[in-house]
Amino acid sequence: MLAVERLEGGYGTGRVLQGVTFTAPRGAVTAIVGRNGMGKTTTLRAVMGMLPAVTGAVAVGGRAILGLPVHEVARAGVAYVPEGRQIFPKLTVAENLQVGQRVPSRLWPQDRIFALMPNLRERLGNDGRTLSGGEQQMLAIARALVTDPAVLLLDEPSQGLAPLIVQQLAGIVRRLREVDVAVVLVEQNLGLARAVADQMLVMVKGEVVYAASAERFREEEASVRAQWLTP
Amino acid sequence: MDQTALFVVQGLNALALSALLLFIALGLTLVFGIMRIVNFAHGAVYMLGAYVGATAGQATGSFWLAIPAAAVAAALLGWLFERLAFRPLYGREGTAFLLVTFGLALCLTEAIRLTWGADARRLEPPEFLGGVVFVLDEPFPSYRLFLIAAGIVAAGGLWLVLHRTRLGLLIRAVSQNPAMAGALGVDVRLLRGAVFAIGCGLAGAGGVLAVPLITAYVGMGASVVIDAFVVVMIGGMGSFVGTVAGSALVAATQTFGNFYLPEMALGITYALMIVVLLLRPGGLFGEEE
Amino acid sequence: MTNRLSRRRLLGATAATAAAGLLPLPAFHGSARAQAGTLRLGVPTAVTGTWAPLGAQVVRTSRLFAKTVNAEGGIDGRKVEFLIEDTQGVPANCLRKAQEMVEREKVNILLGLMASSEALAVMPKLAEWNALFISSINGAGSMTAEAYVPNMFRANTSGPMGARAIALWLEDQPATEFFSLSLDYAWGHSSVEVFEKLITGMGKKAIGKVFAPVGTKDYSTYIARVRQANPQALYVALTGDDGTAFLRQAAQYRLGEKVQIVTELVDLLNVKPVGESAVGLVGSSRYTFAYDTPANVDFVKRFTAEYGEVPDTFDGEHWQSLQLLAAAIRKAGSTDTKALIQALEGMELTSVKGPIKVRACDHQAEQQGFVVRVEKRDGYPHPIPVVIKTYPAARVTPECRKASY
Amino acid sequence: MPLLECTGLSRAWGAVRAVDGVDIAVEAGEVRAVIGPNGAGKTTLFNLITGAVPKTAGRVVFRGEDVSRLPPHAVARRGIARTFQVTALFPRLTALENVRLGAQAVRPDAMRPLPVGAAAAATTEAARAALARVGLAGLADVAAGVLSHGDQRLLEVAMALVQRPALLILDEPTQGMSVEETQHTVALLGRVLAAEGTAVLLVEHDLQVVFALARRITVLHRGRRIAEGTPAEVRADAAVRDAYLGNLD
Amino acid sequence: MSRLPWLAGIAALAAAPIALAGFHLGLLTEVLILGLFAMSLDLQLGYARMVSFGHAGPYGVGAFAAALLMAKAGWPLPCALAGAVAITAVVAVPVGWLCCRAGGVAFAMLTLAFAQLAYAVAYKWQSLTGGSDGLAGVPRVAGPFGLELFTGRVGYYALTVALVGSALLAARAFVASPMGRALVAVRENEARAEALGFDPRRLRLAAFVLSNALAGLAGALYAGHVLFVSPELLLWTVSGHVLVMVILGGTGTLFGPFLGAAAFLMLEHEVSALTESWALILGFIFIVTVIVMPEGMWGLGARLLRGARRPPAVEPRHAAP
Repeated sequence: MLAVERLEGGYGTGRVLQGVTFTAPRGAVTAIVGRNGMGKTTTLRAVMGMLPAVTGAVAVGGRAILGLPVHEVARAGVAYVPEGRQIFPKLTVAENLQVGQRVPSRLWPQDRIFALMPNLRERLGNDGRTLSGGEQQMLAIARALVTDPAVLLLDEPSQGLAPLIVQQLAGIVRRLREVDVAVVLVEQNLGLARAVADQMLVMVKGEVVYAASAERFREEEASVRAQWLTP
Repeated sequence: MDQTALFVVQGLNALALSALLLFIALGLTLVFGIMRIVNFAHGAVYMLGAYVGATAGQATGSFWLAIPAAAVAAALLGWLFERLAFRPLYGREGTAFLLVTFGLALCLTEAIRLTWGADARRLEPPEFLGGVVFVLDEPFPSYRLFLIAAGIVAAGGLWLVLHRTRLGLLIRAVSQNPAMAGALGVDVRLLRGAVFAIGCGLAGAGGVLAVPLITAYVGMGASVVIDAFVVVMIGGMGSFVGTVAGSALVAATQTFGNFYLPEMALGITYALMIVVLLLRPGGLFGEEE
Repeated sequence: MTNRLSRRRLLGATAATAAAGLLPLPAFHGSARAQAGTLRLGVPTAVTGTWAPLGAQVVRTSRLFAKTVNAEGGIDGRKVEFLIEDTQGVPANCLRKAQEMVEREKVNILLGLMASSEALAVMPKLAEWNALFISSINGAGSMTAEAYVPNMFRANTSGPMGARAIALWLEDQPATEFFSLSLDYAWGHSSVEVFEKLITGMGKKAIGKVFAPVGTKDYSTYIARVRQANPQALYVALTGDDGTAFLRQAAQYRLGEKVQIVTELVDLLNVKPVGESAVGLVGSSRYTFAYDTPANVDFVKRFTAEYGEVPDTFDGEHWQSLQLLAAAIRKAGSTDTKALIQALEGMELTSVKGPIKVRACDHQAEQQGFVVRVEKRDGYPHPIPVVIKTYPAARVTPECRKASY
Repeated sequence: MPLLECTGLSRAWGAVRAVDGVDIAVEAGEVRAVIGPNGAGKTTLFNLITGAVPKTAGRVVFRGEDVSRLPPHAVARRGIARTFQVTALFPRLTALENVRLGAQAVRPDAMRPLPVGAAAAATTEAARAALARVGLAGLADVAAGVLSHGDQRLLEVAMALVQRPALLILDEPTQGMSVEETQHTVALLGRVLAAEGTAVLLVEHDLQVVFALARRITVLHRGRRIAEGTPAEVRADAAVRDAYLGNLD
Repeated sequence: MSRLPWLAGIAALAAAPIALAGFHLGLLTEVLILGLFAMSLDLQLGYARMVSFGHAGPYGVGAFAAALLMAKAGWPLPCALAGAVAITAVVAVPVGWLCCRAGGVAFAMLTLAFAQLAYAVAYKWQSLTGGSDGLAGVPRVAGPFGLELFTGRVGYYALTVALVGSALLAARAFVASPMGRALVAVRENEARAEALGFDPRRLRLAAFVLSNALAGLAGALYAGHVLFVSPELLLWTVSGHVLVMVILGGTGTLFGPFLGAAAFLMLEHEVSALTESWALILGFIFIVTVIVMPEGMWGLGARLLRGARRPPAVEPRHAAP
């Protein structure tokens, strides 16, 4: 479980985060939605330890991780699928998968990965840069999964993908719940978020202004959208 | 000496020279690829390897012990320096590293002179490498053949490390995207230290291998590091294949150039680099900046 | 000395934290208060850099000289103190250091300059400084020819003189076709020029030459060129680490089996790291500890007692220049520059290299020429040069103000 | 003759066709929006027009002159100013200096190696005026890098406006702005554009902004132009709904 | 800004010939010349991020040009200096045009290569340059206009102060000019500057040529100061040293390089007078300086003087919103 409390900070002197607080339970997908520039990506980067000066508290399964260097956050069980995928372009698919994998994966042995993302098996020997956008996104998720994370941070996975691929993606994200991982999904594509989330958070100007179960969100969606998601 | 024999012998000469260059240039390019640092102190580390190797060889009477002794000493120094002087500088501009490695080069050169004195040190290769083999009736030193072999082993070994080991995988990952590698649990700072140590170790090994040819002397590192820079630039910074090709090209240019155009000896390497960089600013195998 | 002390204080903070007694200060230099009457000699030389091994010889011989004469009560009752500073072999540095010694430290005698280019940079300034420079190392022929200045004396054997000695020796040898390999440096060029001229004058042939840049590490391509030219003998004018590298590599290519190698300069500095394979090498010698003169035997004894090894070329050459200076001071009864010049001109002396005579016309010290062969001798850990031929000064010294013959 | 006429603009990165044979024309004084889902090739299209990215194929004619092969600085000096999707400023220089550089760049003495007296004053004056127009007059001496995100976006607009361009290319001008900031920006742009008659090529995700400013809209999807027309026509277009509007919902 | 430091500086330089005798005045002259040399590099390094490994090139070309014009052509000193600057600038145009095609390390290596080629030419062209021995005994030709004034030590010092001062003012004017501002814009954000309408390559070439011309002036002054030139002036070690001076003093400040040059020369000269192992101390000082003085000596000095805290660090905004 990921617990984030009163996260404040940003880049340089700007404070993008104004006290972000939320928890993301295991075996569930927590979606953070909100318009551009509201601090969604910054929140993920702060959790990951990629922002220099951040105050507040972040805990994974009760262990405080804020202030740890990035690699130790990763080893504490947080996996990150960044915006733009950030595939290693000149490593093969197989090698991309091996970077984060220290020991053979317990929860995500290769067969299980390939069952989820069959395309990757065929492209194991290809360089990352030759993959299509959708394949790169799958690889980025697979690369995070093989680290056996307790928390999986997904940043805008649908960006630039065709609707069909986004649907596939939704299927994959839903199945991640099976392995007891806390998924945090940052999305602008409300359709995707709504389709996979168990919990919905809305961020506005560096704060979480709304948090509810997916069911409740569906009931209140019209007012939520009117209030926070449309200009 | 007939033309064929001359050509073959000169070809072998070029290969032996390129093997020596390779040891220094591989370390430089490896360090540049992952740290984006131009290391001015690389020549001094090469010299350290030569002195440590010569001393270890004389003390133990074994050439084969001299090589690892030199490589380990150089690698240790590199590791230490990365921790003490580079760590506070990560995130700063490249010029900071220029000054700090320049400072190291000064310190190291003088420390070597203080420790070993100004006189040259020698180290003899083992008996069976001390003789000659006949290539088309021309005597050719066995030791130079050994150098060629050593160059192949070093380049091949490094290639295997880079492409067949986990360490190599991480090195390649960090050189392509350090932030992402860190997010996947790779300790980037530790890896940088390791890479710097490996680069220095290679230079140290190169230093001791040069001793039977030129002895170990203060100043041996000064010009060789410029040649190695040229190799790395011609090949493309950070490119393994480019460095191998670059060292062969530079060695061939020097060997054949100094033969046919000895008056050009001072400038021919630079002329080669200018031509290559104007045609391909990123080097032969590098990516455009 | 207040100057010196105040600037030491200035640097105290940085220097002390960094060095804190770890680093040896050069002897005598800056040694607190000099007694009135102490004779201070300026030695701007290359302690570090390419020429460091030669600079080390200048430094140790200077120290030995000071120790020796001061133990005997000094020169004319004046203690000797050396002001040794590092020029790195760079002419601009040398000029600055020399100028500082003259103008700030009130030194009027300079010795031990390393590279010919350093000497040539300093020489035009000597008159303005009213200073005297006695060369002990610089071999460039031009110093006593085109670039001659009255305030410079050359105590050492010049490059052309070395070339002359080896050429004379070769006159009696069977080889008739020669190739030259030399350092691409003024000294190398003038040596080869003189050598080729002498050889062709003897009816022998110079069939080619090549100059290698200073700092060449791989001589294989030059060795291939020599093989290609296929001469009977190879004349080599390389020095320092370049000479060592060439001799080692030539031995590895067994070049000596087909070509007789003769060299302009035989130094222990090269012979030691080359080792056994240097045996048989013939060349001229500016100085070797093996000279059998009483002055040399005494010098070698003192030197060995002090440093545990025999003196090398520039130990002897530098010692000779210091002997010359001491004699001149005694003769002049003063250290005034004008008086010393007068005393030195035409002065005769028996030094470690035998009889020498400083001629007035171009200030070159006429001295014998030696040809040595490197041999293995008991009692030495390395091969040593043995004198095989000595030529009288008249045969090896060029005409006045001439760099050639 | 349109102010800007692009025909067959294409750019491929390897096998990926980021922009694929796009035609687009802008009339003088027209505000034209380009919309499309992420990755549709909108920013690449702008980069092709301004010369920042070399074209694989296609032609750009501006005021009757073929500018297809010109480098970005030459295109800019011919009267096309732009803002960037990701804020691009001179972060260590003051806001005023940022705008001054914009004003200076289009002057004949833009790269004069000697100080200029009167011209410098004129440049500063123009810069101050431009800052005032976007409401940043009070922040003139603050380093651009420490301005708030919204102010940085406005500063970019000021840098472009001060150049008095014939065509202004705005790449997501309200990206990341708060509601108030967005409203402010839209009002400001509407005012300024009306006053100056500058033609605009606008990329924006916020469709309300698009509909507020643009009379005509071009829709890109996967590098191709799939629709073009008035807001109403575009809203009604089935292909557009599929590719973009529908997806958002 | 207060005029006081300026006046104090000018007064100190004017008083120097009275207070300092002989050698020290010469040393001060050398410091000023090296300061000019370092400042010229700062013009391209500090204001355009053009890291040159070959700045010895224009320095040596200027030195040889001045020496040859005086020694072989018999030009008067001021004319020889002007001629040397002109020659350096003319040489810099094609060289700069080629070097500025590349950026980053490739630019650095190209400048190195051209400087080394110049070294090779100076070394091999013995009849003109004296080869490895260099040209000694270069005269300071007074010329027909009664310029004997400058040939003495104090006169030459005065000439150096005047020329170095003018060069500094010219450099400051350049930095403040539209071109200088545009150059800074290119340094800060090249794509943005280009989109505004600035031509980065032309700007860089201009900075290169101006920087080289001033380096040529420094070289020419140096030749006139020591009256000796040799190919060593063109060697890569000189390029390395001047780079160190600029970084040590503080890049992008114009004044910093003077401090850096003074510190470098004094340290090397003075520490080497104290101990043979001066390089150990010097190297150690460099390492420590980089770590504790990120803005160089000038930056540290300015901060201490103002008693102000460091200005807030501004990082370029991250790509992610």
